[in-house]
Amino acid sequence: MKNLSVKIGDLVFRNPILLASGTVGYGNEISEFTDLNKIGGIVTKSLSLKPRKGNPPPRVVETASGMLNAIGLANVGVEEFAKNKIPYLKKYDTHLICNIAASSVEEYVECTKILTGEEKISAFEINVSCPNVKDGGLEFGNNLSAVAKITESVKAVTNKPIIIKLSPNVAKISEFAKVVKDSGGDAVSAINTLVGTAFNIRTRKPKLFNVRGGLSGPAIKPVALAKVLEIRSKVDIPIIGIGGITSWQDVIEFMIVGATAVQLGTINFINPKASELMIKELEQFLIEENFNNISELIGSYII
Amino acid sequence: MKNLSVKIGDLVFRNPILLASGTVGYGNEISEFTDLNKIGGIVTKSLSLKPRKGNPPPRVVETASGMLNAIGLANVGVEEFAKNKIPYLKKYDTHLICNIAASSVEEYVECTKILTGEEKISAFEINVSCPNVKDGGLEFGNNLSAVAKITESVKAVTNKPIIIKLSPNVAKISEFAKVVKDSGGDAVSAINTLVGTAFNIRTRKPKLFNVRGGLSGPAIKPVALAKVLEIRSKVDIPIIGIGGITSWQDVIEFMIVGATAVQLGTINFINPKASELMIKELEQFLIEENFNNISELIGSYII
Amino acid sequence: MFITDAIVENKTELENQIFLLKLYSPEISRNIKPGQFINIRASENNFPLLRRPFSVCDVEGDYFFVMFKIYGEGTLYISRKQNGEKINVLGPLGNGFNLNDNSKTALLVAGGMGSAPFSFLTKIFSDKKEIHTFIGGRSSHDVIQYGLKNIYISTDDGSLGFKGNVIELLKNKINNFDKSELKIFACGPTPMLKALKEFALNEKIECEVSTECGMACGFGICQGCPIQSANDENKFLLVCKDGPVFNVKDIII
Amino acid sequence: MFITDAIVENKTELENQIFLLKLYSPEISRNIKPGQFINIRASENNFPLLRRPFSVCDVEGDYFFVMFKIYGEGTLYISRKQNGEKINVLGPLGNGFNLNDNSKTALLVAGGMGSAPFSFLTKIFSDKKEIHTFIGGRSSHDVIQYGLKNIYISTDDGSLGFKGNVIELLKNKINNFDKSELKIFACGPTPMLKALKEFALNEKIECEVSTECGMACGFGICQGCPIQSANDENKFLLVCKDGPVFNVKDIII
Ligand SMILES: Cc1cc2nc3c(=O)[nH]c(=O)nc-3n(C[C@H](O)[C@H](O)[C@H](O)COP(=O)(O)OP(=O)(O)OC[C@H]3O[C@@H](n4cnc5c(N)ncnc54)[C@H](O)[C@@H]3O)c2cc1C
Ligand SMILES: Cc1cc2nc3c(=O)[nH]c(=O)nc-3n(C[C@H](O)[C@H](O)[C@H](O)COP(=O)(O)OP(=O)(O)OC[C@H]3O[C@@H](n4cnc5c(N)ncnc54)[C@H](O)[C@@H]3O)c2cc1C
Ligand SMILES: Cc1cc2nc3c(=O)[nH]c(=O)nc-3n(C[C@H](O)[C@H](O)[C@H](O)COP(=O)(O)O)c2cc1C
Ligand SMILES: Cc1cc2nc3c(=O)[nH]c(=O)nc-3n(C[C@H](O)[C@H](O)[C@H](O)COP(=O)(O)O)c2cc1C
Ligand code: FES
Ligand code: FES
Repeated sequence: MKNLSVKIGDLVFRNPILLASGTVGYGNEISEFTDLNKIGGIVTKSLSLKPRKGNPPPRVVETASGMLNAIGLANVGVEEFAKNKIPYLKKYDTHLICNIAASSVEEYVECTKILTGEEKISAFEINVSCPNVKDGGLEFGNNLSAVAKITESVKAVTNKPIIIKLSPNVAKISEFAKVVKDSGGDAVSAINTLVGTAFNIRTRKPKLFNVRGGLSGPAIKPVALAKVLEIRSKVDIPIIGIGGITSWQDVIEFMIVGATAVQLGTINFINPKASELMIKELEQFLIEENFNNISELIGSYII
Repeated sequence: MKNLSVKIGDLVFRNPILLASGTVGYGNEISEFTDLNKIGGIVTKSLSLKPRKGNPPPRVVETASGMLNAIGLANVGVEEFAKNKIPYLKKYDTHLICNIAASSVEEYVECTKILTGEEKISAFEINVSCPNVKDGGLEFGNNLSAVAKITESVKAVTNKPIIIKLSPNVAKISEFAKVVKDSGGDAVSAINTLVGTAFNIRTRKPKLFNVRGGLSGPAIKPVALAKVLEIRSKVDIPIIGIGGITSWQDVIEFMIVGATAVQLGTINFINPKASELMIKELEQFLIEENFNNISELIGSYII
Repeated sequence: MFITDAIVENKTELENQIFLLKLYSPEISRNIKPGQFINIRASENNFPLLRRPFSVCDVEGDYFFVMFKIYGEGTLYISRKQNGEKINVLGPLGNGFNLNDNSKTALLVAGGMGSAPFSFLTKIFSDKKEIHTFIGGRSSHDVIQYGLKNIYISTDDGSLGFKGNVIELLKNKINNFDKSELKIFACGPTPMLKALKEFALNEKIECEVSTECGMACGFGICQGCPIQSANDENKFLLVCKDGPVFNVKDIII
Repeated sequence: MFITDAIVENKTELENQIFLLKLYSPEISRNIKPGQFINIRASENNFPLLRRPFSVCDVEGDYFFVMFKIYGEGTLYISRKQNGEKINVLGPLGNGFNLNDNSKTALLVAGGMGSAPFSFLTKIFSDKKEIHTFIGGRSSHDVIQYGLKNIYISTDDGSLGFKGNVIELLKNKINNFDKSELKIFACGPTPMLKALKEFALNEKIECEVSTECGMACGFGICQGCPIQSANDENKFLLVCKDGPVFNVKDIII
């Protein structure tokens, strides 16, 4: 039996496969396809203090091997989440990571405070990088001292691990990872979506109501791998790799460049069984390549 | 007859289609497929003061709807270029734009000085953004004052238009475009490649000798469009749009978000006739949509 | 919901660029209802990346039908599938038409490819209700009558039937029917649904419409397909999960 | 150089996952020489994005042949092409084998799919030279003898012919030939070419090798395919343009 488990701080994940924020809602629909008990964990859609309606349509558009989304952080808000979504998720023996988005440091803190008492929540992932909200999202993700402030402030109100989800739309992502580490953050997630757009050439209007959206899917995998590698080679902090993963091979590739765990995003829309299916194949790979623990792969690149 | 010509400063291009640096060498091979007399212009492979051998293989690898390259600026050097490449290009009635890469401000200046006397050269495109050279490339592209310095210094030694080719690997590309404008630059090209990587999961080695490379091709088009739109909406400077163009529709899309002209890169490898073939279709589009001049499309987005 | 490889049993080109696919899949065929849809993976690779949604057009035992028009890359690829090939489908998705109302007469109103879901609905309603079908198209080539009955046709160019749009045609004919016993079921482009909503509300005729929206997932996890609720200003409904069929009263078109 | 749609005339699976395609294209067939290659577009869309390079395996009038093994996505797609379908090809590319030397005997040395270019070379050399062909494979399934003659076989697992690698086999047999009249033509994986180079230089036998390298364009515009020149430390040659066939003396393998 090969050991697929990985650790981030004191959290032990049964395998490195998590489901990414915004691509599985609050878990109920995807659980019809994937047995959540079999995967490492699930990250919620970004939650804000108050429910958010999100952007008008069109919110999604396909691009070459990718898609743009401008959902606008549509979510039920932390209270409704605690009341009506957590009970369902409690049925599953999997790590629940709560992703939080906010437009001020205070709002991040308040959301965390409200939720930190929930036993089911294993960790918080702080989204400082959503490019779709005009009132803050991108600004925080691009500002080192804002990221430091958010990390510290949120750490101060919870004992649960804090994972900061970094924006790729910066020149040096490792500087942000360093700030997270120095501010007491437990891990970073990399990457969120790249800023992109698309226009209809006949109407000359944007294909997204919000004009700009976030690019995800296989198209961005090379960029995501480079960001993970950059962080890994410069900062000693656990990394959750995200971006364009569609196969077990991609999972391995992310781990090799330095990810301790990974999150699957866009692939869930195409094959909501993907996460569960990868697990067997990961084990097979360990057998073929003679590893006992998948964690041996983390940052095992040979340059 | 529809008018496909566009202007950047005093330069008139017969149509907005140029061929991008590093994807057509010095024009001789591609001229077997595309009549260079029919297109707007051709940008040379980045030239440095001395010839550069470039990186060992592997230099290229395919990714989802894209490719990574780490050529390492292999080029013949400015002198050999002037002596042996320009004479061939003189046969064509098309704009020759010389792309220059260097590892110091002085080297940029010297290259420009050496070439500025060549009548055939219509403009210089200054590559401050090649991510593949360790001794400077990326640093310049990420540093506002370096970009200012380079622009000014190069402008000082030539009367030809100076186009600065911007790196997309920055948080706010429009800040760089602004600096170019303020330093006397005539136009910007956007974008160069995104930093990316890929690893072989069996050997755990990078698929590129240089580890990191530049991502190009359709995968990056949404990012490139967003960068062009960002510049267009913040800075009043002509933009040459680049990134993932494979069809005439893509050309129109770039013009709508603000590009005055475009460059074709990766598509030349797949269909070296692409540039010439697009021209007829652009004209057809103008007829269908009732434009007389293609330049009416520039920045014509409706938001 | 199932993810399954359906097998192409037959492919017919009904009109230029409009295809009818007969697909073998007991899971889908035995569980899907009129107005529900399936999400098709057009290729095995990243191009096209996302699935493409299609209404179920008809069901015969273990077979279901999809009727579609070539629109872009995805539909082009699907149109090239040969008999015996597999097509990966996810479904049944969404909520179909309400099959349990007690109206006596159903008016089916379709614009263009909007006729796709009505063959199946016609079959299910046949022994319960009187059915009349209104189809509008730009020209005669857009009017697909497959599996429909008591058909009234309009075309924008007048090449077939009434010259004008299908809502105009419906207005012309509405007095032929006893309004108190009527219900309208509609599917088509947004401007048509908009005009229809106004008409139905004015005339106080019950009306369900099948809506469309760009989708990424098709089953409620991406939040990509919002439609404004008519009952709560602060709420978007999801076309894929709360729809695609809605009572016109519940949405703002 | 042409960019043209070649038409699939015939497809044969020679071994499991190894195919021979017969393609109609007068432009390519009438202009290509042994050792040259063509660059194939595996699909019309962005996936796979780049063309895939293949040696010309043989030519018959207006037809040329490509022999390939399924390796990844690109070769998989090409293997699915049906008779009558078009395949977009760009070529002829690169420099082939030197056909004008005056050696009396040609030893063709192939590793795995490296036998691909030798059917055509055999045909061209047949009336000029004596030909002997050495083929190595991991097992008998990797040994393709299509269009070759006077064949000596090695397999790593001993399932066919000599147990060992093809260079060992060549060394065993070399004394059967008059070295002064010999020339070696080789194609195969880099380690094989490396061993062969050493052998050929030691034995002072003229030797040309067909090399491989990841490519983006195939015709000299991307600089993606360097190979170290043996004559100038500061120079890379391009496999696609200066090669793929080189005299072993000119390159560092
Ligand atoms: C619930 C539902 C049921 C549908 N049923 C049918 C049907 O029975 N027959 C039929 O011909 N068409 C139907 N459509 C429309 C069909 O999904 C689109 O024509 C198809 O997705 C176009 O894909 P493409 O790749 O050919 O076009 P592309 O232009 O390449 O697609 C581009 C993108 O736009 C989206 N898109 C394009 N057109 C539409 C559209 N009209 N509605 C929603 N998204 C669109 C696609 O999802 C895709 O991501 C239905 C759509 C929905 C939402
Ligand atoms: C000059 C030349 C002639 C060739 N002739 C033949 C032939 O006659 N028969 C044959 O079976 N194969 C031949 N090959 C190898 C063939 O090009 C590869 O097997 C093919 O490109 C693999 O593509 P794929 O999409 O199936 O694999 P993928 O793994 O999807 O390809 C990945 C990438 O790696 C590159 N690549 C993978 N393998 C090779 C390789 N061995 N050499 C160069 N690039 C590679 C491809 O260009 C592609 O970009 C030749 C290669 C070259 C350079
Ligand atoms: C439709 C959609 C919605 C998303 N919503 C969120 C979100 O609410 N919060 C967040 O942190 N990331 C969000 N993301 C980003 C993903 O979590 C992930 O970082 C990104 O999609 C890259 O991974 P992928 O390429 O595997 O999709 C969203 C992505 C998509 C496609
Ligand atoms: C193989 C290759 C080599 C390149 N070399 C250069 C270069 O020397 N100088 C430069 O400014 N850009 C270079 N580029 C970047 C292109 O000019 C262009 O900016 C980029 O490829 C994006 O366009 P595309 O997606 O159309 O390829 C190179 C790109 C490729 C693919
Ligand atoms: S399409 Fe994803 S939620 Fe409706
Ligand atoms: S493959 Fe492009 S130069 Fe050789």
